[in-house]
Amino acid sequence: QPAEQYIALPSYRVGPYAAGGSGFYGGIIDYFNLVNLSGGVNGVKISWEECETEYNPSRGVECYERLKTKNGGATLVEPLSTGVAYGILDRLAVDKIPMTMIGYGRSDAANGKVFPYVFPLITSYWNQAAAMIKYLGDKEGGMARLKGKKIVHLYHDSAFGKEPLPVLEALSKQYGFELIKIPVTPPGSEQQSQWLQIRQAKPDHVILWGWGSMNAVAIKTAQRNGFPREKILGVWWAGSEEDTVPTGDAAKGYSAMTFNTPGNYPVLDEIRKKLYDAGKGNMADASRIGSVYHMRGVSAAILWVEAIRTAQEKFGKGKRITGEQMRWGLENLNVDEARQKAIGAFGMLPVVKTSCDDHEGSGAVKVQQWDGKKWNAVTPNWIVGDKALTRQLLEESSAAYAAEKKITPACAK
Amino acid sequence: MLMNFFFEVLIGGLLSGVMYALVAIGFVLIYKASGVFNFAQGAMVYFAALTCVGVMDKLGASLWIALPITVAVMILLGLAIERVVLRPLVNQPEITLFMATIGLAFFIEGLAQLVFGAQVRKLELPIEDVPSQYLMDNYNILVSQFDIMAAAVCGLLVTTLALLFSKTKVGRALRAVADDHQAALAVGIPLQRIWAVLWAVAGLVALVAGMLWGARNGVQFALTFVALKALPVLILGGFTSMPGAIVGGLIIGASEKLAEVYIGPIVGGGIEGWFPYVLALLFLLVRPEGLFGEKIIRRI
Amino acid sequence: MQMNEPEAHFGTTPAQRETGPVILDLKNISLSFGGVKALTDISFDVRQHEIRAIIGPNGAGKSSMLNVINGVYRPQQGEIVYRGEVRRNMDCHAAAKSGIARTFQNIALFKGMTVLDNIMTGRNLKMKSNFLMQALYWGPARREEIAHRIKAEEIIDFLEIQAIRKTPVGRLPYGLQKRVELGRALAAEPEILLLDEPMAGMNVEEKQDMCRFILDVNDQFGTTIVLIEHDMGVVMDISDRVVVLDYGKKIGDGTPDEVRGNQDVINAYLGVGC
Amino acid sequence: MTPYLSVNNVEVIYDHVILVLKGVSLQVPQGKIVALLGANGAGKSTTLKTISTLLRGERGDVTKGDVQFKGERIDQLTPNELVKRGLSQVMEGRHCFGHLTIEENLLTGAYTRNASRSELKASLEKVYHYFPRLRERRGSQAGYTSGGEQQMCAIGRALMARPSMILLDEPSMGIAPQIVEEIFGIVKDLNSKENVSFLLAEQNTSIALRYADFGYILENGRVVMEGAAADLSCNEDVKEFYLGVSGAGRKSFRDMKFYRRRKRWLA
Amino acid sequence: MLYREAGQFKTSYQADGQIFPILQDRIALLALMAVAIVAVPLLASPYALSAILIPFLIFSLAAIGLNILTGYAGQLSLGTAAFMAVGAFASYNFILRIPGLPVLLAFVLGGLSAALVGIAFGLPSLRIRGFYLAAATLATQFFVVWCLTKIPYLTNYSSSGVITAQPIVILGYVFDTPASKYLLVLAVVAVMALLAKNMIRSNVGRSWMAVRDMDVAAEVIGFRLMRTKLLAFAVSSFYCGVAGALYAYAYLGTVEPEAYNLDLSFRILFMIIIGGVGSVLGSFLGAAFIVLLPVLLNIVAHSLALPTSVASNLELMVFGALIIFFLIVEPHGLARLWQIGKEKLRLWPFPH
Ligand SMILES: Nc1ncnc2c1ncn2[C@@H]1O[C@H](COP(=O)(O)OP(=O)(O)OP(=O)(O)O)[C@@H](O)[C@H]1O
Ligand SMILES: Nc1ncnc2c1ncn2[C@@H]1O[C@H](COP(=O)(O)OP(=O)(O)OP(=O)(O)O)[C@@H](O)[C@H]1O
Ligand SMILES: [Mg+2]
Ligand SMILES: [Mg+2]
Repeated sequence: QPAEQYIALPSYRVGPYAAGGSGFYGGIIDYFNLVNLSGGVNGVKISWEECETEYNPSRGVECYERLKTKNGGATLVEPLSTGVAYGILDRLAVDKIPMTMIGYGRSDAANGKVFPYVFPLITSYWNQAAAMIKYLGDKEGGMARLKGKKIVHLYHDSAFGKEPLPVLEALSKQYGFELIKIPVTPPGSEQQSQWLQIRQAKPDHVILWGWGSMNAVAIKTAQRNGFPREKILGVWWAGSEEDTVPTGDAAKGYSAMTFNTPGNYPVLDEIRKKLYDAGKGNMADASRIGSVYHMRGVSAAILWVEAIRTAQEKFGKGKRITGEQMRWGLENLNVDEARQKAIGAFGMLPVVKTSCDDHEGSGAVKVQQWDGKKWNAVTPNWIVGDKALTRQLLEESSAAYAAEKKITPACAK
Repeated sequence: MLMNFFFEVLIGGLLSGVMYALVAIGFVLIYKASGVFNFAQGAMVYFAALTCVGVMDKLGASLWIALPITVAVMILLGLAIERVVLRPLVNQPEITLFMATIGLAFFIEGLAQLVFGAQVRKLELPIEDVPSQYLMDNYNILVSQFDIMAAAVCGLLVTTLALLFSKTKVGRALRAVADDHQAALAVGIPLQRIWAVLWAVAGLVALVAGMLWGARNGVQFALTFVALKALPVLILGGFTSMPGAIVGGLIIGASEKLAEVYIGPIVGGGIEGWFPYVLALLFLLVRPEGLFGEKIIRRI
Repeated sequence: MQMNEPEAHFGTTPAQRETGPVILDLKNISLSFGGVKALTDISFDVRQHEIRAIIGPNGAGKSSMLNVINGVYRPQQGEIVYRGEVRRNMDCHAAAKSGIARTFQNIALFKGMTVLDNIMTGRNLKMKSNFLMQALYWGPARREEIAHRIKAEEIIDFLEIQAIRKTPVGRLPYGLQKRVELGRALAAEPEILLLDEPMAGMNVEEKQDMCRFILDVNDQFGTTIVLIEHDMGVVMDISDRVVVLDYGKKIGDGTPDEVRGNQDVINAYLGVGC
Repeated sequence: MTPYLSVNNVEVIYDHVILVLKGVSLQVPQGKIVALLGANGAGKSTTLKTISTLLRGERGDVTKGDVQFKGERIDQLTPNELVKRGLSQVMEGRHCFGHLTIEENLLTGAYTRNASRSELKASLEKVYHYFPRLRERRGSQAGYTSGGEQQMCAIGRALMARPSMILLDEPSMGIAPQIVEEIFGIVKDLNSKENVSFLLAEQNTSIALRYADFGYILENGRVVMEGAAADLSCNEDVKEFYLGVSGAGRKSFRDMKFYRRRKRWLA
Repeated sequence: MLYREAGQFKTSYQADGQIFPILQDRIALLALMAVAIVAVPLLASPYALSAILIPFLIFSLAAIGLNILTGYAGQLSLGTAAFMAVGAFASYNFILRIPGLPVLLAFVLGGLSAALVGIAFGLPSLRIRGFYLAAATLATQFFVVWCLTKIPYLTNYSSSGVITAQPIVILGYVFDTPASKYLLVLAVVAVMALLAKNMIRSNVGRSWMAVRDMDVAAEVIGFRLMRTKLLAFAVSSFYCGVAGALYAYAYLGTVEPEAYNLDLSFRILFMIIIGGVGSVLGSFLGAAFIVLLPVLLNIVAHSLALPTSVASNLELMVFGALIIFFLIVEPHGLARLWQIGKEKLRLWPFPH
């Protein structure tokens, strides 16, 4: 029996977020299959098991507990749900299983000294918020021009929506723009009053920090109220086909953040050819290949496979690595441009280079715009916001957490 | 200027209220006629809309072909629900029936996504959701023409159903059923046939709501949540009153928007989630059976 | 509570039974619901230890009268003097506290509870321990519970419903439910017992039993009884005095014999040949 | 002659475990009034509910036997079909529709008839004629009427269906004496003028036997005695236990010395 | 023949008032407790302990709480999760702000805070009933979660709005393994279940049931409606509050207010309806059903090797269908089914 690298996927494919879940996990599994077709990572095949969480924390915990001991023990887990991630956060260090939170979760978890087993890879909410302001400043023709401008932060009224507030507030002080905070009660299926308020305020930009069905409603309501979509900039959870397609033409001109450059890549072609054409694709609908969620899943899988590869280099090529070793692999990732080219995903995601201090590894994002049919990148280069600021926030916040939990911050060996 | 804004909020709220009422009607229909609090109404809204766009997608059919097919599906669904769920549960306590409809909701949600997939879809009706130019030019108020149509549809539905309940023999029988299943059976009301028809009609009401909400927000799972918006409307208007659904919808819609705009900023915003409930509650303290609901008879 | 003990005045006629002073005096009671005048200017009194019957055609206002006495309805006019005190705004809780218990026309038992529990609820006003002690079920709370349980069992024996004490009342046939309801009222050891058609839906033999229970309660504890009943045989046999209502008005008041002879009463209620 | 309604050896179990009817058989010939007598809990109401198939809603099951009406098995039919075939029931405990007015209650009774407005009006008039009290209260919600008024309403509602056979469960309960006489008068009236058959469960034995042609006595879920009404009322046991008259004539309720000391026939 | 009450005569009312009047039941319960305390922690896998048994016990406790309110006092509530949230966040704050506060005491304080909130939101029940009340209790649900996201103090100014439960330390012993947490939860749940059972068989319990079955009559008999209903709200919320604290401390660890959403309220409601409204045993059976069923379905669906999205949707459909199926078979829930089974056993070998 050849060694297998087993990964736990507490996923969700029913319920309100099913659309995103099926794309994301579909992408992950597609890439795994692709890697396995070519013999795995140095001969080690990747195996995985899914378990339906319905996005529900307690079912997620059950899934995690069930999956973690299977097939000789899970060596990585990714729930794509803040609630589930928090539910298993405390268990990770005990079980020695690293968890990635790609693009969500608490931003301060990037501090590997306090959260050794947690990896908010690519970019956290804070860095994204900083990047957004950077982008808006550039658009205005320089950060200084932000002075006196009005920016609305229209947010999902939950922990998720409030997460970027410290960054936005700090930046608003720094650059002198007025920050107007307007919450939307989840699930946000009615936003007339918010958009009337927005119309009334006549802002220069609207940051749409939304999630799920709230996004489509926001765009539609903007249209109903005659607010130009060009002035709306969404968070990456508001920047997928699922958010724009249901709005019809209303989303034309709307832009959103992403950490994947829209487009086609050799790796996607391979997935199309080797998997979907052979009837082995994971998603029901082949036209979703390369969609935002799918690409996000593929990117996640790429990073994990690279982490396995990195760890194997240290702990033994062609051998199954343990969760602890996987942790090390994730902490010493370096997916640079050369590596991306080799994978066939050059430019699809930013360069990711992690360390004990920085479990995020990048913080770079792009802006994409919806043309009525598909997303197109509008920034040729990756944007990085004020990382010094976010770093400072991160230190403070993770220190508070460490104090509360009585953890002595230190890098794992 | 300020006054104008106030009216915009008010009108926007009233029109949102109409959309809530649309969903509330489905609840009232079932409750008034059988005493069942149908938790699956939201799921039915989703199911109807998804079937419609799903049929369009899968068969490449136009809206005008998909619509009759969906109508047929909703009627079949109604018949099936009566046969499988309600018939064996005649004369059971309210809470049991309520629970059964929750089970039903799961089933319908699973079924819909199994058949048509979980992805989000758009639904385009021939009428666009953009501000009516006519009203804009002549009265300088901003009202989407889509909303005007929704209001008309809603008014039509309520009037028809209200007449049905108050003026016809079937309407009377329905109210009798809600009071006492056993006695209704004893006087020979064909409970089963009536329920089948009723659920089929509720399915059609769900279809109307699903089309309008779906066109507005996209056809996606979140459509099942619109039920949450309809609940305060229901308790305010009364579970048993068709006109109550409309009046309740208007009151809830308008006051919720005004509150969010004028009170929200003071307390940190996002009060739309609970404000309608609290408002409805205040009304209930004065009239425990809602504005227009039938008085709860407590006599010994 | 040995109820079958020497039967003091069986065979005595009502006139010979001594009754006490007026315990409950209703003066000019009027009650209406919207347009419906349920009671119009009704006055009568109830003496201690007597069995006072209220009769009248359907919808005459008998049940409403009981509802007024124990505070479920508040009359628009009139006053109630109970044990010498004027009570205008008595709610039903206060009534229960002051020793008025009752049964209902449309049985108002707690359907999901067992017979025993139903009867125990009748004793609730006598229970002193608080819910924390009850939660611990310890010490005084436990002793209290057992003491009351003994009382309840006495009533169960008395009413001969031992076999069903653990049955949920919803499952019992109508007649037994009536009996359980009487038991619940008795459990409160009331001073005045209001009975609303306690014998409806019973056959003669069961009515005989019921009469026996009522008379015994009346004898043994001196409980005053106000009784609504449509069976004239029962009313005439066991009551001391009878009030007759018709359309919310009082049309007769007196001993059974007087009432039987009253022409108004015959016209309105008894019909000829009675 | 096949009986109009016949119940054959029916066994009924509630809630899977409570055996209530232990093989009850009875017949109602066409155009006759049959009384079903018995103590509390004997199973009278259960028998009637078995016939009208209302048992299902109370988690009761007919485990043995069958019921025939006009020569057809009816135990698998729905109550609606029964009413259409002319079999109506007045349930024990009134069961009026509380939120409907008295008149609306009566009108629901005519649901199965495809009656014209004027026919309905005539039927209503007839009920109001029988129960003038209902006419006075026609506009009030049934939930707020007195017990007796509700009882009248329930009976009137069944009459509205113009049945050929009525199952009456304790019609006299809670009704003033002279109305009781009237109700039985109505029964007799319908029976002789319109040839309606009746099966009535009644506690008021004397009046029931006075008006009935035939009687069954039910004890503990079994028929323990049956016979012509006149014969039954002469039977000594029936006299003592159901009519309250023993050898020495009627005793005062006040003078009953003992609690129930009935010997049971079935013992 | 083994399961009979014949021959077991009660010589005192005290004996008859026992929770389990039949000897065999008492023996079975003792055996069950012995297994739960000794065998389970030794033999069960950490998965079974931390992913099945702990949540099962916690949900059972919440279900008992809801059952007190809905099953016994008859006030249908959809705000259970809110009371759980209050319990959790209050416990967190008490421990955080009062150094050295014993954890168990903090749970009690958390429960009491929930009880206070329960009383406040129970006030409308004095006027409103039935589904009107049920819909109105949703106000609790949304309002409490709103407060928790809006008032940073409650989450100790955590930027992401989440709280992290402090370690559970009692008398110097740290409860950090699945087995130790399980035992702690078991102890709390067992004691509280016993207390609930006691309340239910005494006057408070009867007052609740009386109000449930017919509130007007209850008043005429002398129960005070206001006190009875509010007490039911308070006790019920207390139970839910403690369950919520355990949910945070012994199960999830790190929680955001969203973890106590409407979905959770509904799950608890399912538990009591499937298990049996108005039955403590039913609360346990229902919790077991709702916790285990999706897991079983999930495992079955996986073993069938269906595509995951098909499997997930089928799971949901089967779950819904089973709920309906059970309601049709026995509207009074699993507890009643159990009871009927026992009655049949008692009559065995005779069918009736
Ligand atoms: N729904 C039920 N569940 C369980 N047992 C029941 C149910 N309904 C009736 N029973 C039982 O069936 C038996 C017969 O009841 P039934 O109502 O038929 O009696 P009855 O002869 O009509 O009595 P009554 O004169 O008091 O109305 C009783 O012992 C009763 O406890
Ligand atoms: N809560 C109420 N609202 C409206 N009308 C009422 C109410 N209670 C009683 N009534 C009316 O008052 C009148 C008297 O009713 P009540 O119940 O006292 O009659 P009753 O003498 O007990 O008659 P029965 O012998 O039929 O029980 C009836 O016409 C009834 O409809
Ligand atoms: Mg009365
Ligand atoms: Mg009966």
